[in-house]
Amino acid sequence: MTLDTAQPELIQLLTPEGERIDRPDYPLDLTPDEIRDLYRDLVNVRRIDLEAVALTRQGELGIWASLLGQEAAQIGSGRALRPSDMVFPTYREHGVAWCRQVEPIKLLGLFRGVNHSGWDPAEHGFHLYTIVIGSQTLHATGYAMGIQRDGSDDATIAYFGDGATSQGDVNEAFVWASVFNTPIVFFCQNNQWAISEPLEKQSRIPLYKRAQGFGFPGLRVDGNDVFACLAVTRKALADARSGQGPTLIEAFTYRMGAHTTTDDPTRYRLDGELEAWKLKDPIERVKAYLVKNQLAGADFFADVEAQAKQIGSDLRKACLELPDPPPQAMFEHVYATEHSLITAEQSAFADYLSSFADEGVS
Amino acid sequence: MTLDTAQPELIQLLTPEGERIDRPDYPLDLTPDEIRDLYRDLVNVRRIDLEAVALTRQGELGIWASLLGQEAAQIGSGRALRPSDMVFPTYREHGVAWCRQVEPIKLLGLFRGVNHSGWDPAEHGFHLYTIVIGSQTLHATGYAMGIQRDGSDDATIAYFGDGATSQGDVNEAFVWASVFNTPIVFFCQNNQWAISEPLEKQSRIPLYKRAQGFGFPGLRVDGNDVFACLAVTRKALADARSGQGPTLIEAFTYRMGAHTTTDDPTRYRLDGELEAWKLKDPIERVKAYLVKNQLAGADFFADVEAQAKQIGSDLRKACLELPDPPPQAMFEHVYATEHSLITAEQSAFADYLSSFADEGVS
Amino acid sequence: MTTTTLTLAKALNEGMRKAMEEDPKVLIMGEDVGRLGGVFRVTDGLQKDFGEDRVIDTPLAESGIIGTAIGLALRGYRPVCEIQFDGFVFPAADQIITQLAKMHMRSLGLVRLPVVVRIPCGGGIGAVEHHSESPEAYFTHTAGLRVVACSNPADAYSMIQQAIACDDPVIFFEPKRRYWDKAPVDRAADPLPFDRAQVALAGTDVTVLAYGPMVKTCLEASGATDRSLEVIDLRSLNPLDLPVVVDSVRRTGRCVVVHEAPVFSGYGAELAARITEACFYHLEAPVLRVGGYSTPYPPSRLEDHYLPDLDRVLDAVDRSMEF
Amino acid sequence: MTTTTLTLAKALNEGMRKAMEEDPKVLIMGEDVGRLGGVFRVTDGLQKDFGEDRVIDTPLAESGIIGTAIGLALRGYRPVCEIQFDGFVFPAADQIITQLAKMHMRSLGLVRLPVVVRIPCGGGIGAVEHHSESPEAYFTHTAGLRVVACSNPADAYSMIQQAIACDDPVIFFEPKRRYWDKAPVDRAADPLPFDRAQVALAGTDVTVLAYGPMVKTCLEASGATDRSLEVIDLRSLNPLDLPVVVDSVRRTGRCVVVHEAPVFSGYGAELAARITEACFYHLEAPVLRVGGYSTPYPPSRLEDHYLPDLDRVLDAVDRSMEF
Ligand SMILES: Cc1ncc(C[n+]2csc(CCOP(=O)(O)OP(=O)(O)O)c2C)c(N)n1
Ligand SMILES: Cc1ncc(C[n+]2csc(CCOP(=O)(O)OP(=O)(O)O)c2C)c(N)n1
Ligand SMILES: [Mg+2]
Ligand SMILES: [Mg+2]
Repeated sequence: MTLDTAQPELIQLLTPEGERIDRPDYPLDLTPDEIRDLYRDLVNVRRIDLEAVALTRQGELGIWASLLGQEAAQIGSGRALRPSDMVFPTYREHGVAWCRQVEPIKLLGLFRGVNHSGWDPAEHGFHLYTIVIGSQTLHATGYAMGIQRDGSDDATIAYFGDGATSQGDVNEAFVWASVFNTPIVFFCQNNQWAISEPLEKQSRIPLYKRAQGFGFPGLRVDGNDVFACLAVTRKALADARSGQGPTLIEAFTYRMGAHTTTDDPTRYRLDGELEAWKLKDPIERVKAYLVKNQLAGADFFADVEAQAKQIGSDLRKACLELPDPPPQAMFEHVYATEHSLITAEQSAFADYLSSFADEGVS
Repeated sequence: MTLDTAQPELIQLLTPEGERIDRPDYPLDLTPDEIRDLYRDLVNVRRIDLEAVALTRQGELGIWASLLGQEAAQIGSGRALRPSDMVFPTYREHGVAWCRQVEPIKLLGLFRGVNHSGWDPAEHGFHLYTIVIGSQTLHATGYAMGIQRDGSDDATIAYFGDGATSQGDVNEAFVWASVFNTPIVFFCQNNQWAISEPLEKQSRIPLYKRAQGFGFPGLRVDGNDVFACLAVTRKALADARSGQGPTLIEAFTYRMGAHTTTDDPTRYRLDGELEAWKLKDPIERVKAYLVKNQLAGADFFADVEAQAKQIGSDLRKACLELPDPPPQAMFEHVYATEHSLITAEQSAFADYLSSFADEGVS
Repeated sequence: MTTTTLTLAKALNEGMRKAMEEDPKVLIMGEDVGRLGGVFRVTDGLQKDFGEDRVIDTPLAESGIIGTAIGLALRGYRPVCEIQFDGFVFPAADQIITQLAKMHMRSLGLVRLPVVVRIPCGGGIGAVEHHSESPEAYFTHTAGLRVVACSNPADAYSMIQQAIACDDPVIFFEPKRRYWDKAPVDRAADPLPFDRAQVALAGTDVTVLAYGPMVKTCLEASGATDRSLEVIDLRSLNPLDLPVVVDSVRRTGRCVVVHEAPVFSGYGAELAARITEACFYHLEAPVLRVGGYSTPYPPSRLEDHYLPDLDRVLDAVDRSMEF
Repeated sequence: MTTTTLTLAKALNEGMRKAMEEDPKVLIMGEDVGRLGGVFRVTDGLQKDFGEDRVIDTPLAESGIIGTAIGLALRGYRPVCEIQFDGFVFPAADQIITQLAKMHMRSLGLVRLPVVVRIPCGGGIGAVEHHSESPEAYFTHTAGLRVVACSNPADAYSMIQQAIACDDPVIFFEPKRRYWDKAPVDRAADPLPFDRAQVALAGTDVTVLAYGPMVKTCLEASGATDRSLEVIDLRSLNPLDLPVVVDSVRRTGRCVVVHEAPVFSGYGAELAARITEACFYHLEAPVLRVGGYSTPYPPSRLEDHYLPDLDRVLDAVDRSMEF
């Protein structure tokens, strides 16, 4: 893969150097406050991520899938949504979760092993993390079919990775979305790697072109450019709401960390690649823009840092306090309605546990 | 769907009226003998098909998937192959089977219920019929990966229908074929219907365009034009052999009969559609060409008819003589190697059967 | 008059129609379910009356059917999916096993997935490969799913409605070779709860357990022997109505389990294991299983040998009595 | 010296290496099996030594992996597919169940599919959802597949070679939490046939049946009780080596079956049913099953409660003795 993102098809509104580019087809008028807020978001989610990585190193989490490098793709797209929209994430969309007001601690349960998910999807318009690659794209498409039947102008957005594009389910979601013209945005974060496999193992052409084969628009956006991600996703969502059907957005970005905390990328990729991408850091360019345009000074940046630090330490504290579920929780929520087998097993388990208590007493 | 096949993208070398069209990009030089042979093929496979339909009506077959209307797509593509190529058919490729010298009677076993397949795939370069929609496309792709590893210039061709393009497996096959640049031709017979569902339920754009999304060429050929199907498939196979990877061919044709003999198309489609397609009959246009160009006269056509009739009656006779397999055949070929459970069940079954014999004696 | 004679297929059709009338969130989806009314005509006429938005002809992809049904359920709908034939449920296995079954627990109970997966099942209709499978054991082993099988028109009518009303995902098996069997259906009858077994025939010598297509076979077997068979129609496979079964086996002391699926590692194994544990001192013979052989489903000309029939059921009854 | 101490993962690695050296048709394929050597490093170094044509990093799609492996086998290759984690085998369920398992019979024996599907299985490593499943029952019920599970380095080394050499498709379960367990492996030893069970520990009171990860647990349990346990490592689940099992149960009169998968409709049910039929008059107690509960695999902080451990095995042994 080329490390040069200066590709003609790449939609960019903010260069790595912090220069604003005008794209009449993707107009974006942000107030200074809005830009500062985006910057804050980016810094905050990076901080949450760093803290989670640290917690994993210290054994407090079993594993963590880091979003490092993908902050702009997630904040840009996440901030394009409205509250009643529905997000279908993978396991790496901590930045989108932030935009959907999911408290950071709620993301940690899964990775700590205290639950399989920690938030109410309906409350946040943010569905559960999905680990089986690609399966959520069909859920998102079905949900969008429901929106159509409700006569609502909500939209859904489905996140997935470059690797996921090879799964049958993702392609079936493209078929469905196209045939039923559903209000959905397929947001593919092409972070160049699926664990150890580079993009070439999944596709020989740029991923955004996949959409052409299914008859709906696909486009590639600079995934490290929060302005571009915001503008492009807004446009795609607006199209979805107005009955123009699906769009595939390929956010061209880079997984700056390991696949997860258990992965060792030195086995399969060169340091140089990471160094090159560091020059395109999604946060630095917003900072450069703010500074160049005198929209923020040292005070602001110090304040952002302080807030992020606070969020990090709050998260750490909350994580350490996360209780293990009681053993009986295994039997809860297997079914929504009474199920005699579960009832029987649960009571046998209770008896079994209390047989140890008896031992203790006798 | 439009019934007008006069579409700019449609590759046609022979009009429904029997006019030869020149396409320098798809050169085709056939001797009169070769053309007459193609005509013979078309008539023969239609006859085989008609006989099988009749046998089904009479209860000799349980079901039959008719190729009526798709003769040109199958003969044209089938005759483009060389013996060492490998074909992966669906359940409807009786015409391709004919080209691969599979004796017609061998196709009937499956439909009569005496076996699940009746021929040796290696001997004919013609794999088993596959009923689970789309699954054979991955087998074909894997086989093509094997060809690459052998350093051979053989190629594979995978047949599937318009409906099949919605299956995850077919799209995964496109991914694999593209990434590994395998020597394969994807031959989609778009007969406009997947049982009762018209093409619009599977795709909102022409199917040949699907290939674009995966980065390899796709094209649409007049599937009722045996010349065009032959020329286009030859070209795609040549590309495959010379390392240029996969091609998707959409043969635009029409299922003139019911989906299978148990289907009732009057429930879901209009007579007018069939009537319109009858004007594009794949056999009539070759006949018109032969006549117009004085390449064949009454004798030839009478001879063709007679041969077809003979093939039909031979097939009928062979079908009536097809023996039921002995009950013990159930246990054969479950495994290639000794398997104690099968051995045990088989001998218990023998005992069970002989317990009735005892009854008879006593 | 609330009682009419209906085929099993028509009873399902009427049950779905009633559910659709009562709840606008109920949707039908699958291949050919709309204009054609399904290859078995079970959804006949529903699209005409409820429109294309509620009776959806889907693209040809089973994973897509179940995956989008999950999404529709997340939006508050109650999709009833038709898998055209038993053998075509496997492309949807991942969505059923890793998503449909687990989502409720994954969400800590916040998400409900009232999705019904209708599967015409079993053999005996002379069909080609993949059209005669009995895949119930794959689903009974999958925690989070309810698995039921109807065996007669009256149950078909009530159970499909109960399945649709249920807030858990339900795998709903329909015995395809019994689609055309007729029986009276009383629309006003109070149905048995969904998860209860039914003693289809009382008896004293041997308890015979069956479900779906084999219930009829076992009832016929009972008519062809002097032994007194107690035939239980399990109806619900997961959960299993153990009390009804145990009560019977403790009385008879003998049990034969009958299903079409291969015996090895099949659902009958669970029945045998569980019953033996619950009735150990009451059993005069081991629980015997009659089922398909451990081979792929054979070509249809052999299916009469493969499928349990009256003779094989009675043979097992004899072996049980003589054990 | 032909004996070295190896981890189970390394033993598999060496077994595959040997198979690849001996037969140029042997291929490795899967996600991340090449440069990375697999997420568990089981294929470490093989791509380096055998090249990208023989050790293939595939696109991320399990149906594609098995489907193309079938095609490669049709062309004369012997693909060894890695499914990255147990929970990700389900997207490939259709290719495994309807194609891989049935093709030999479909072809009347003309086509052989020597494909090995390696599945790291089971829990106990503190993983997130879908990474701790025990899906063996789905495959033991599928006629046409051989299903085996190794439990120790020596078996891992020989069984993977036997699986690759076998002309039938083999589902090969690897107990992921035992990957790092070490034991001596004698490369020159004559291995037990592939489909044979092994008495891992002789005993007289209770026969304990296990496979894969639970063998070690059962051996440990035996060390923690005064009862004399006969622990049998089944190794092959389909076919089952019934004679070895029956011989043991007839001697002990008691049997406990242990696996990680949910008990309901699990593989243990088949063992219980079959053993009861074969040993009815020898059994002093019903065959008891210890396994996962009938719930989705819980979050990892609860897995110690979910998984059978020494205590639960011994509890079942006690219940059996006291029955
Ligand atoms: C069906 C399935 N197969 C395999 C895996 C194991 N796995 C987890 S993440 C991953 C790579 C995903 O790559 P990509 O889609 O690019 O997303 P990224 O992790 O880069 O964000 C794999 C193979 C899985 N989770 N699900
Ligand atoms: C996986 C799967 N799902 C459903 C079916 C049932 N079925 C058989 S043929 C068919 C329609 C196929 O349409 P198409 O691919 O266009 O091929 P055609 O029959 O028109 O040649 C369906 C749905 C099947 N065989 N396999
Ligand atoms: Mg990626
Ligand atoms: Mg078609």
